[in-house]
Amino acid sequence: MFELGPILSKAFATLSGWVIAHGVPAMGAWIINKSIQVGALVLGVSLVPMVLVYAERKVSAFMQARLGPMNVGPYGIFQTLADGVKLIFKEDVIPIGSDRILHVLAPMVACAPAFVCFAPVPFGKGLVPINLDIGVIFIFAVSGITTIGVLMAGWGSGNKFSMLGGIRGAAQIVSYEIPRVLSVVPVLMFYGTQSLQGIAMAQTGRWHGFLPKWFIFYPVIGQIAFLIFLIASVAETNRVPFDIPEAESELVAGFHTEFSGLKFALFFLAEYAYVFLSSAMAAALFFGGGDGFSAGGIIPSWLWFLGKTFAIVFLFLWFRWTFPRLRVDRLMQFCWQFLLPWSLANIAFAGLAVLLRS
Amino acid sequence: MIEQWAPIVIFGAMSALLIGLSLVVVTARSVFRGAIALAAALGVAAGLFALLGADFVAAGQLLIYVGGIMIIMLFVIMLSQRPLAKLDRQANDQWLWAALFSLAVTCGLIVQFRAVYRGVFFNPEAAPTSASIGRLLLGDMIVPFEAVSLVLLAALVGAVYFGLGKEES
Amino acid sequence: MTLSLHHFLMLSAILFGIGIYGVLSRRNVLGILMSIELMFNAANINLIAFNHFLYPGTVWGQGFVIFVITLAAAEAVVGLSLVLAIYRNIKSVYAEKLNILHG
Amino acid sequence: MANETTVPTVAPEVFPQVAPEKGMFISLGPQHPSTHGVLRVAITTDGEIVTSAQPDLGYLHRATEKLAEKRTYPQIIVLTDRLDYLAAMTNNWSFCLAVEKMMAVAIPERADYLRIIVGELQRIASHCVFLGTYGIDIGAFTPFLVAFGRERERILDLFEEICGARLTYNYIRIGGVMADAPEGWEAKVRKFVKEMWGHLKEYDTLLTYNPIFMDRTQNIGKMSQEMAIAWGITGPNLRATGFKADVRKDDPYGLYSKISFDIPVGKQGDCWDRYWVRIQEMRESLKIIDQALDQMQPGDTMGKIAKTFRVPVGEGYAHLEAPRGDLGFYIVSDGTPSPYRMHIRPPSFVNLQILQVLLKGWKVSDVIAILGSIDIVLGEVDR
Repeated sequence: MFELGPILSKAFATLSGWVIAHGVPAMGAWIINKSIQVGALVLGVSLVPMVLVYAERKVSAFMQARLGPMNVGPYGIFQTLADGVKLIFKEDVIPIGSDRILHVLAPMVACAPAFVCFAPVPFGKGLVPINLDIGVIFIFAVSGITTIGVLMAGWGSGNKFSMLGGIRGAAQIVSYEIPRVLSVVPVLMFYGTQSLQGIAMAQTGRWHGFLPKWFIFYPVIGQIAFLIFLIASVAETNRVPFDIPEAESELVAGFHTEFSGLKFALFFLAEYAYVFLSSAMAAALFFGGGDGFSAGGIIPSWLWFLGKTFAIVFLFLWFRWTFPRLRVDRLMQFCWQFLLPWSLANIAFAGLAVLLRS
Repeated sequence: MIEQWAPIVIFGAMSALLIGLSLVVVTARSVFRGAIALAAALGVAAGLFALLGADFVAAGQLLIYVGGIMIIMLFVIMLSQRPLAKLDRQANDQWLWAALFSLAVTCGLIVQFRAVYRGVFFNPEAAPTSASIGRLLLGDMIVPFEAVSLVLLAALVGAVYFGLGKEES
Repeated sequence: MTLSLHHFLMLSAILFGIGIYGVLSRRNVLGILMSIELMFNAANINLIAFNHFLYPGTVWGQGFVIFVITLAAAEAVVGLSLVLAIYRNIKSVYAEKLNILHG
Repeated sequence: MANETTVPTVAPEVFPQVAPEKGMFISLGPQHPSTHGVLRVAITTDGEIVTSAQPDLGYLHRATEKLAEKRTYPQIIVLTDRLDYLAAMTNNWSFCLAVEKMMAVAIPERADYLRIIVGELQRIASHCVFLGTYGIDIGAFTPFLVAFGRERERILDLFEEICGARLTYNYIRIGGVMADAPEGWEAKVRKFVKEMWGHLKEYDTLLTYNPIFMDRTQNIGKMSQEMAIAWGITGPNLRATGFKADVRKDDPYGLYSKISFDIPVGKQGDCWDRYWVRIQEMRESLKIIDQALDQMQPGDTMGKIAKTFRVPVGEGYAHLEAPRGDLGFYIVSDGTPSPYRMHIRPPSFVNLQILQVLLKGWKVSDVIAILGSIDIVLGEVDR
């Protein structure tokens, strides 16, 4: 009933009609429409990390027998806003020995892809910014650019330890990207398309009555694929138990130590945007995106999608406050000798299943 | 619905950016900056592929070139940079001859291309290509597809062999 | 003045020229490797342009580009590990230093 | 990192060995988040592997032993609080034991039981600190807040009730204890002990048997029995190697002989065993506190000693099982109200020496794990 998708598209149609009626060429109306949509997306993606930071502090507080931020606004909800404002006004320090241009560019290169990646994500019925036919590969390709931002940050801050942190971070992101991409392949094999909207739509319906036809409920392939994707995504976003690059007690300096003020906020924004992106992808690929239990029921599809995404985000937060940190070589060994073989085996199972099914 | 002048404007902007970035790659004082410019150039090239309707290849280029090769190249640059190497000049002494030679090659090519392929026009409707590329790779191009996997294997073994170096192996 | 094939070909010709200049004039072996990547890219632009303008329906050009990208990746990996091995022995990546083979 | 750096010319006499020909020189500390205080370890590494480690001490030296020569015996108790600032009770107790041994003073039974209860509570609090900081070294943040916030705070509240202080208690005096426990205090201790059993189970799931934690600590920093004994290691680090040695059993002081408890012993002497031994010791301390509370009868808490008492001429030494090992006090008295010489045998100072041998050959990230598992406190190292 509260489906936002159709309502919004009707609104945009009337808007462009009204604008064309006032003598603006069709191209102009199309540009206005698109710029509003892009503006809304960018605003949403920059607000989501604020919510996630607040959620992380609250969740970690309750796990550690304390209350978390309480006094900036009721239950501390404006705490992250206050942090953001504080970071903006902090002094912007550029170390002397560092390469100025790279130092300034690094946070932008690390943060911009996070926004672009949200283009093909299906927030609900009809709420897809752009229904790209190559949605999945597009997200992995664009999120690869952040690794270059990490390396620029490591090299741009001029000191030995952050360079070491930068190399470790990039090595980790690159090596965990492979199992992450391979773990999504079974989903593509089953549903034949790469557009996230198409995959989400294909997962509607029920299996003999009660079980929703989500990919995670496929007997063996679904669970393995989801687990590998989840683990690899945690490693991609450099979060515990894979947060070697910012390991305080070892290197004392991660790759973003020399960054202060707004630049550090951008790195922070990128990390949480990628956590949200990975959860949104997991929700769309494995939990049937906007499809609700009682399809077409009261709860609109975009609310279902956000609910599933935040459930998976809670997993990310939960990992952070209960797991210790893996050692670097064990981390690499885990990726190459455990995750990769299993994702390849999973593709083989999926191939077999597709063969038997058709 | 998109007017006729839109593609030419986008193409003009992208090609200017591409040429600018590649000049930076070739003349940058610090190799690291050159590498970052190359990564940006490859990104713009991916944009050009998308403009020409090759969406799968554009994503592939970003994934493999920018996400893979450039990262390894940056690793090697960081590992092999001596602390005070920032100051040495990057161009060797026969750069003038190189400039003349490459100018000659470019002008020859441009003259050649202008004469022959003048009149073919651009059609913007882009159909999704990943399905047809998949069929192509596993259909007609199956032999090169398998051969390339052998080449990749050889490259992997070679890289590991050289990477290990004498002492550690 | 609409966008047509020769615009793309001129662009790739310029890129190819810059690549050649880079290969011939860079002192650092890594710089040479990067210029080779530029030349690969110029070729890719040509392939995609031909495929789009002359054979709109098929995807042969794009298939070819995928092979070019894969081979460029293989070549870059081997080249880089060679550079690292050289750096480990003679502590320099400058092309003119690599003359230990001469008689 | 192939760029070689030479050792900066820093106090050459402190680093006698020649600069490392290959590899990097890392100075870990004194402002390093995981050296638990102001310890500096000069580490030379070849790539990721440590080739040599040289602890550099003295950043927290306060000349406690010289100060003691100018103060009367009761005034020295205040100094002993600041030695192992995480276990001030056992410091006071050890000093008082030495003086009482020289003066041959009889301690009322209730005071001795109070000393045992307070001593064991202090051991649990100190091990909680170890638990929290070691969790952070390995990367788990939650145990730190839970161990500090929930456990240690409760114990400090109990101490605050009985002696008014939370860190430097000055509670145990020569001849007995400062004051009797306020009524209701014993009930609170029993309640704490009962709840603590449940909390300790939580640590098993949170850290002890957590696969990543075990992977980071098992077979890391292995210490053989001969090596431990040769380097004079005492306390949980020694027991982790499988050698059963506890002052409370070997040379019983106070009323420990009346209390039955066993000594947890590890198998391999690696980081995990050192951690495991401390968790089991906490369980044993809970048993001891329960038994002491049951056996304790009301009575006076201060023995008969003159106001400005004289310690007979001569020397005396007494030691007890502090949370970090065998803490001893050696006193030489010349009959005057203040000692002629007082020397402290702190366990952390001795346990620290093995770092030179133990850290060799491990990775840099293991160095942090091994250093944390030895659990040293700089207050008693530098005195």
